[in-house]
Amino acid sequence: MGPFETVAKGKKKAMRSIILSTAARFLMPMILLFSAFLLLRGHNLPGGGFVGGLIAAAAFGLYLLAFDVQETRRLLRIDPRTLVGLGLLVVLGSGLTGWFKGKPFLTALWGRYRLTGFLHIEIGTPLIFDAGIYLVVLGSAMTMLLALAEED
Amino acid sequence: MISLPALPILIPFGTASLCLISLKRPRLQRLAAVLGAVAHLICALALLTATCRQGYLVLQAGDWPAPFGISLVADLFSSLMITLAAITGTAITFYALAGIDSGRESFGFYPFLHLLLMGVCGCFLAGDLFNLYVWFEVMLMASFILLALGGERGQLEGGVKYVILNLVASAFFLTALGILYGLVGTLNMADIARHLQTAEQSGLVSALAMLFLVAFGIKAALFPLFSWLPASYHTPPVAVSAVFAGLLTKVGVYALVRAFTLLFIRDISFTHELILVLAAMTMLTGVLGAVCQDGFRRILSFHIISQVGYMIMGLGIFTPLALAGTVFYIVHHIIVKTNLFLVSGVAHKLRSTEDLNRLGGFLSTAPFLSILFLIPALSLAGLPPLSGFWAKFFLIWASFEEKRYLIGALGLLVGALTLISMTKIWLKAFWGTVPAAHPERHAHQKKLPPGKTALFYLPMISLALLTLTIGLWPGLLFELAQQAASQLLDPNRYIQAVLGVTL
Amino acid sequence: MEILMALVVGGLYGTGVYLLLRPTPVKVIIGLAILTNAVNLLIFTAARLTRGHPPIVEETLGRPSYPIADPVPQALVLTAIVIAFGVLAFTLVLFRRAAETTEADNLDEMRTTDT
Amino acid sequence: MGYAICSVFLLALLAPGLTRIAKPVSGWLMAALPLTLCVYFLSMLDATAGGLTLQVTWPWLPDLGIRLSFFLDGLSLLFAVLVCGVGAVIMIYSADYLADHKCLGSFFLFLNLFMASMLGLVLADNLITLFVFWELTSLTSFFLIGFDHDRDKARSSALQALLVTGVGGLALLAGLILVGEAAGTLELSELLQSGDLIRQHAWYVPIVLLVATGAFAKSAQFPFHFWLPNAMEAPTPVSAYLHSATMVKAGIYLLLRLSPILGQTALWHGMLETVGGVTMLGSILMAIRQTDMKRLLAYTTISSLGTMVFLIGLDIPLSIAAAISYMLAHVLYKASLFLITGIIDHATGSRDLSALGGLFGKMPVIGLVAILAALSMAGAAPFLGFVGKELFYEVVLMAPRAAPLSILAALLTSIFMVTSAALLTVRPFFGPARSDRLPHGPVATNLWLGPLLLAGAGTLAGVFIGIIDKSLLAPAVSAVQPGHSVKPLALWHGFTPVLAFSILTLASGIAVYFRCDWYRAWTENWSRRHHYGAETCYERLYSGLFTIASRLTLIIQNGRLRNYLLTVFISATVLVSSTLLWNGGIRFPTVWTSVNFGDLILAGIILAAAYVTSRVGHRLVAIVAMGVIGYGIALIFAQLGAPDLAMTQFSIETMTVLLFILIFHRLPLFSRLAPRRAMRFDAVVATAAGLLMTALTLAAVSGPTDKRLADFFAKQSVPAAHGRNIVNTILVDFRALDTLGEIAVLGMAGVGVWALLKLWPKERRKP
Repeated sequence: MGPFETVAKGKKKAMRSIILSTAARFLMPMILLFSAFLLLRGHNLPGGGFVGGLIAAAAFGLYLLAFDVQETRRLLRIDPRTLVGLGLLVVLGSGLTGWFKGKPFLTALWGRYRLTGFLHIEIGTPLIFDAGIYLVVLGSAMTMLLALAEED
Repeated sequence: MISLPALPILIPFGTASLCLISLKRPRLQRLAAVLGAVAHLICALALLTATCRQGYLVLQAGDWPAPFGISLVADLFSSLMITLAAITGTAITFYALAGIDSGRESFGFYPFLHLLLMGVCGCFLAGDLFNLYVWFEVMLMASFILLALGGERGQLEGGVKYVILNLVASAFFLTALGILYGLVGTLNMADIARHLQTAEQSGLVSALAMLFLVAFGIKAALFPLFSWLPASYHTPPVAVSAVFAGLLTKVGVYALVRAFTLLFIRDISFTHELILVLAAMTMLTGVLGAVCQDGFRRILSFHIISQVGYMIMGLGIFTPLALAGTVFYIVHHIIVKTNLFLVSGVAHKLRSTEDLNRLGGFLSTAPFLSILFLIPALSLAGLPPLSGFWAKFFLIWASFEEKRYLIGALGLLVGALTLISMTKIWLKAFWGTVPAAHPERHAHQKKLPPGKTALFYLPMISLALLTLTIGLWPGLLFELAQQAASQLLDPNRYIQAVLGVTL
Repeated sequence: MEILMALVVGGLYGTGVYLLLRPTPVKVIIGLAILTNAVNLLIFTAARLTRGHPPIVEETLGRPSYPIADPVPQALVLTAIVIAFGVLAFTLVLFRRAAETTEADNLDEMRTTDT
Repeated sequence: MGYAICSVFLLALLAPGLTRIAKPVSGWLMAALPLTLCVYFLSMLDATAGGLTLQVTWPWLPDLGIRLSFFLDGLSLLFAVLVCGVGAVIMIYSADYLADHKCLGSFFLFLNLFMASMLGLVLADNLITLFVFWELTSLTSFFLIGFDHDRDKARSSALQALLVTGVGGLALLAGLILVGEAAGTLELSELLQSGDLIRQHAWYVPIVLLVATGAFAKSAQFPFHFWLPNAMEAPTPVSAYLHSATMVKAGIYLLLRLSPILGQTALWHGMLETVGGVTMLGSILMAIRQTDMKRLLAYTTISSLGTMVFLIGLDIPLSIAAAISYMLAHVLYKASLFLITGIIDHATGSRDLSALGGLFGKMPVIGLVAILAALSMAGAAPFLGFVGKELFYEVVLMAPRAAPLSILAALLTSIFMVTSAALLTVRPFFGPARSDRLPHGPVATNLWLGPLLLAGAGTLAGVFIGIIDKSLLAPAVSAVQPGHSVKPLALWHGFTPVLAFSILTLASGIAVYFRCDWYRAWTENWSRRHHYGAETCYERLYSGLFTIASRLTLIIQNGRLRNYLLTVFISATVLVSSTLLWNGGIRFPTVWTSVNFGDLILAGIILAAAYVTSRVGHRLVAIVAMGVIGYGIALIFAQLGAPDLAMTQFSIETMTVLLFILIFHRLPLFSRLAPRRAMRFDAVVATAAGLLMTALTLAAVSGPTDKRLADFFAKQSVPAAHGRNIVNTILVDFRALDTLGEIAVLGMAGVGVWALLKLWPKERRKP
């Protein structure tokens, strides 16, 4: 017996479902925010697109446990496989930007932008690259999870 | 163009991404796949002409200087291999338009095919050992999925063996790579080569060479490490096994050639002698395996093994002519083997069986297919004046020149055995009549799906014409192969091209 | 420490190999997972060990001031871990499908595609 | 000259189309080109008779000395004329002979391909060019023998011929490569001057053996002779053209061609004499046992080929002239007899000597032609065969070595040849007529024209031997033996011992003819008891090959994953460790990082968990133990300055364990334990592999280390890559290409899992 079967049976027991679904609704945005935070800080501190993407997938996984496949799909809005394709394209695009400066593939470009007063933000193609990784990891993990969940 | 060496990787990558996004729109997906394949071919040819002119094309990814970033290096050997990968890829893409069922199509056949091409081209271009590992894995992952896609029983059973043995090979590769990094502290292949020329622990280096030999040997299907190949290659749809047959083992061969011409050349009397022994065993066991098979694709699969033996033979002899022979052989083999698998696919489509004991009469029912079979089959067997004759001829000449009569004689003998198994197919499936025991299912020929006949035949005709061209005018390719060999035999030029330093 | 790590590498390698040779699918995959772990640890060890000192530059400095752990093997192992995970996940599902389709309860029964 | 060959190739490609358009005249259409070429070559007579050779060269693989080069001298001219002349006759004949066959077009295709290849072979200057055409003739012969591919016998005979001549061809190739290596050139015209160089070369013996093997296989010499009678499965015009007149002569041509280069040694003479002698005698003894006319002709062909080889081998200047004139006679009468056999077969439906009789009254012209040809075969005057046989005797009587044996063999061969000739004409044409084996109607002109022309040529050539000798034969001989002046040939030599031999031969041959049935019965009896020979050897070898191959493959490719893996692990371990030991062992590190108590505990836990996974009988426990190993390693990473790694390892390990738990219940239980012995063996292999890895790891850390990469990244991370986490800057910037590949793998894994779970084959779709 797999956990998804357990969940399926458990769904009939309303009690558990309510606790889990409430928790999921509440935790879900928090975890997603945390994953975004991990993505952004990865360049300077432990973290990065990969771990961020995994955590995001965990958030949707939790939602999947609490609700069902259809609900999760609806929440995700976009087909996870398309997400993989998009992520790969983002990665490719971030690598290609170097061409505009006549540099080889994957050459990083950085820009320094002033937000307000003293606050500066540094944005570079490696961050976009990392975001692409985030998308691919999320998409791939969700593809697997949804497929496995539908099987059971 | 500054990024030309990256394009053979990027174009399939982009194509695959686009196909993934349009999984649910089959027409769009097919269009992307075809355009991507053609673009890949064009840029591969551009790369080939560029390397012909300049010798080496080096791209430092991310603009980081050589031993620190990742280098993509295209020498003549690489660009030849990439051109072949692109040719195969294009042929298979067209063939797949007709030959792949809609189920596999909507479950990602095209993206995986193109990611496979990306991995293969990455392997050919990688100038960095770890990067080579990564491309190996890209190629493997794509091949795992393509092999299993569809979930037929045979596919899954063969897939299990294929996957496990190839992963073990990857583990060996990674092990050897880790130790090598510990030893020389660098990953760039040119840099490693430079360090290994003066490395202290020569015993350890030779042991590492053995570890690489095993790791790449599994992927190249050398004796006795080839078992995964005959277990799996005949199980997936023909479009898949054709691309496998043409390209995958050749990546292993490429890696072996690269490693044993660039990195491990200090103890040639040991390493290359061993390679020669392995080559002999590989040729012989492969062809004997082929002789006793009764399935169309099984025979062809075993032949891949014996042909890999020939390619490695050139590496073992290690003279300019021998290496030129190896390069020539690889080129010839990829074209011919892919084509033979495609022919077997049409045969299967016509009669729904691959068992030679149930096939027959193709000469009268499909005469054009018979010609398309004969050209690559006779070329594979090494009959003049087809491409396979020259390929074998160069190697045998090289072996006699080096007074290695035994391996040369074996090469000739294996050629004869190849002829036996090729004529076996011809005698049974083309000349013979359908055996009386199974007339009802296989005697009457099905029609190819309407409107798709051209898509089936176009790749086969093109590949057959290529074989003929190489056979009748071997000079041009031989010239290229010779230049490639002379580059391979001069690692210092490679090191200089990548690192920009002289030794 | 090196000898300890080398022993762990050897032990895991041996276990991985032993498990791969079992006829039961689950054990084979566990063996594969352990083998990849062993290899990762080997890369990490072979590139020399440094206790503490992660390869992160402090906020105020332009470059690390003390001897740091070699970041290269870390990056390599990280890549290898992720790749291995992807491959392992697929392998697991493949074995499951193979077991379901062939209804064989061990790998020795999956022999129809050979010879 | 090159264009001549090209034109025939072109005709071959056009042949199916032409045949379809103009079927009734297709034979004449096909014959036009060879006739023209024949005239063209004859027009070169004057040029070559003066010793001049014409050369044409195109570059092919100039780096290896391989050119598409041709030359024409007396010898190649003679062969070229024969190829084209007989070819034209065969074309005309075939169009009628195979008029009802639905594949006449492809028949002409292959026949023309053959003719082009054969022309290329005899005209080639470059040895590799020669070899290419050599193999092409074998190949076209394969397709022509198996032309009626519905019959099993035709297919297997075609294969046999291809394999025997093909394997011979490979030997030849090896020999030619050695020649090229030894002499530094592949051009025959240059090699002719460097005979001494090769004869003194260390490779001389292998060269001769290899080249001779190729020639013998092609020319059906003992012990390769058996393919030729089986090749009679081919349509009769093919047998006449390929398997008596031209292709089998390729070996003779090669031996003639190379005898100035390789000849004049004891090895050359001894081998050719022995093989030729055994073949000519052995096969003529086989010949008169046959009742099938084609098989009888085949065996006599082998015998004649043996005679030619024997003659080339004899160490006497005149012998080359003898061989060449014997060959010319043979081509003319044998092709004619084959074609007549075809006519009889067509008309009566049989070519069995014991079933035929009395045909002369029904087809007198054919009968007359047959008699002309047979007389030439028997060596009666004034036919060309007479000249050939006279020279044969003359040369044998001068033989320096083993003279009595040679004379005996020559005498017996010629006697039985007379008998065979008698069998071929008297049996079918005279004697009592068989009512069930009578011709259905008149024989078409196109059919009898060919044999008549050939037999007539044989007669005329005999009568006007002087002209033929001067224009055709002498230039050919002098091409082989430059500088030798050979005495002109003539029919009448006066009363010499040779004449006595000739008369004796004719008389005894006819005598033997009357005891033929007795001989046949006796040999039948004998061969039933003694059942071995070259063909049996071939068959044993052929089937033995399959047995060995399948046994070996069953051992190697046995379908058990465990065996495959064992092979891999054992070969890796043995290779690596033996190399390590062989090359001076390994060094151990001198500098150690400190160990603390926590590390020891951690290592202990990991190893214990590893042990548990290998021993435990419960799946869930094994999975948990695997997780423990992963987390333990994560902790090690955390300890040793790799937080990113630890974090990733931790999350990945969690994912892995989850995945296992999701899936393992669908996998079979730990149902079957391997036998104890196997487990012990596996444990030994595993331990060896583990120890090796420990040793390698220690060796890797033993030397000095180079931290250039780490230093560079540490320096550049903040200023150039704008990030303080060096590992992350490596992943997304310095080595971003790796990461690109990595996520491609990960993305594929996700989609792949989905595809694998969702896509089922049609017949097994999940409910």
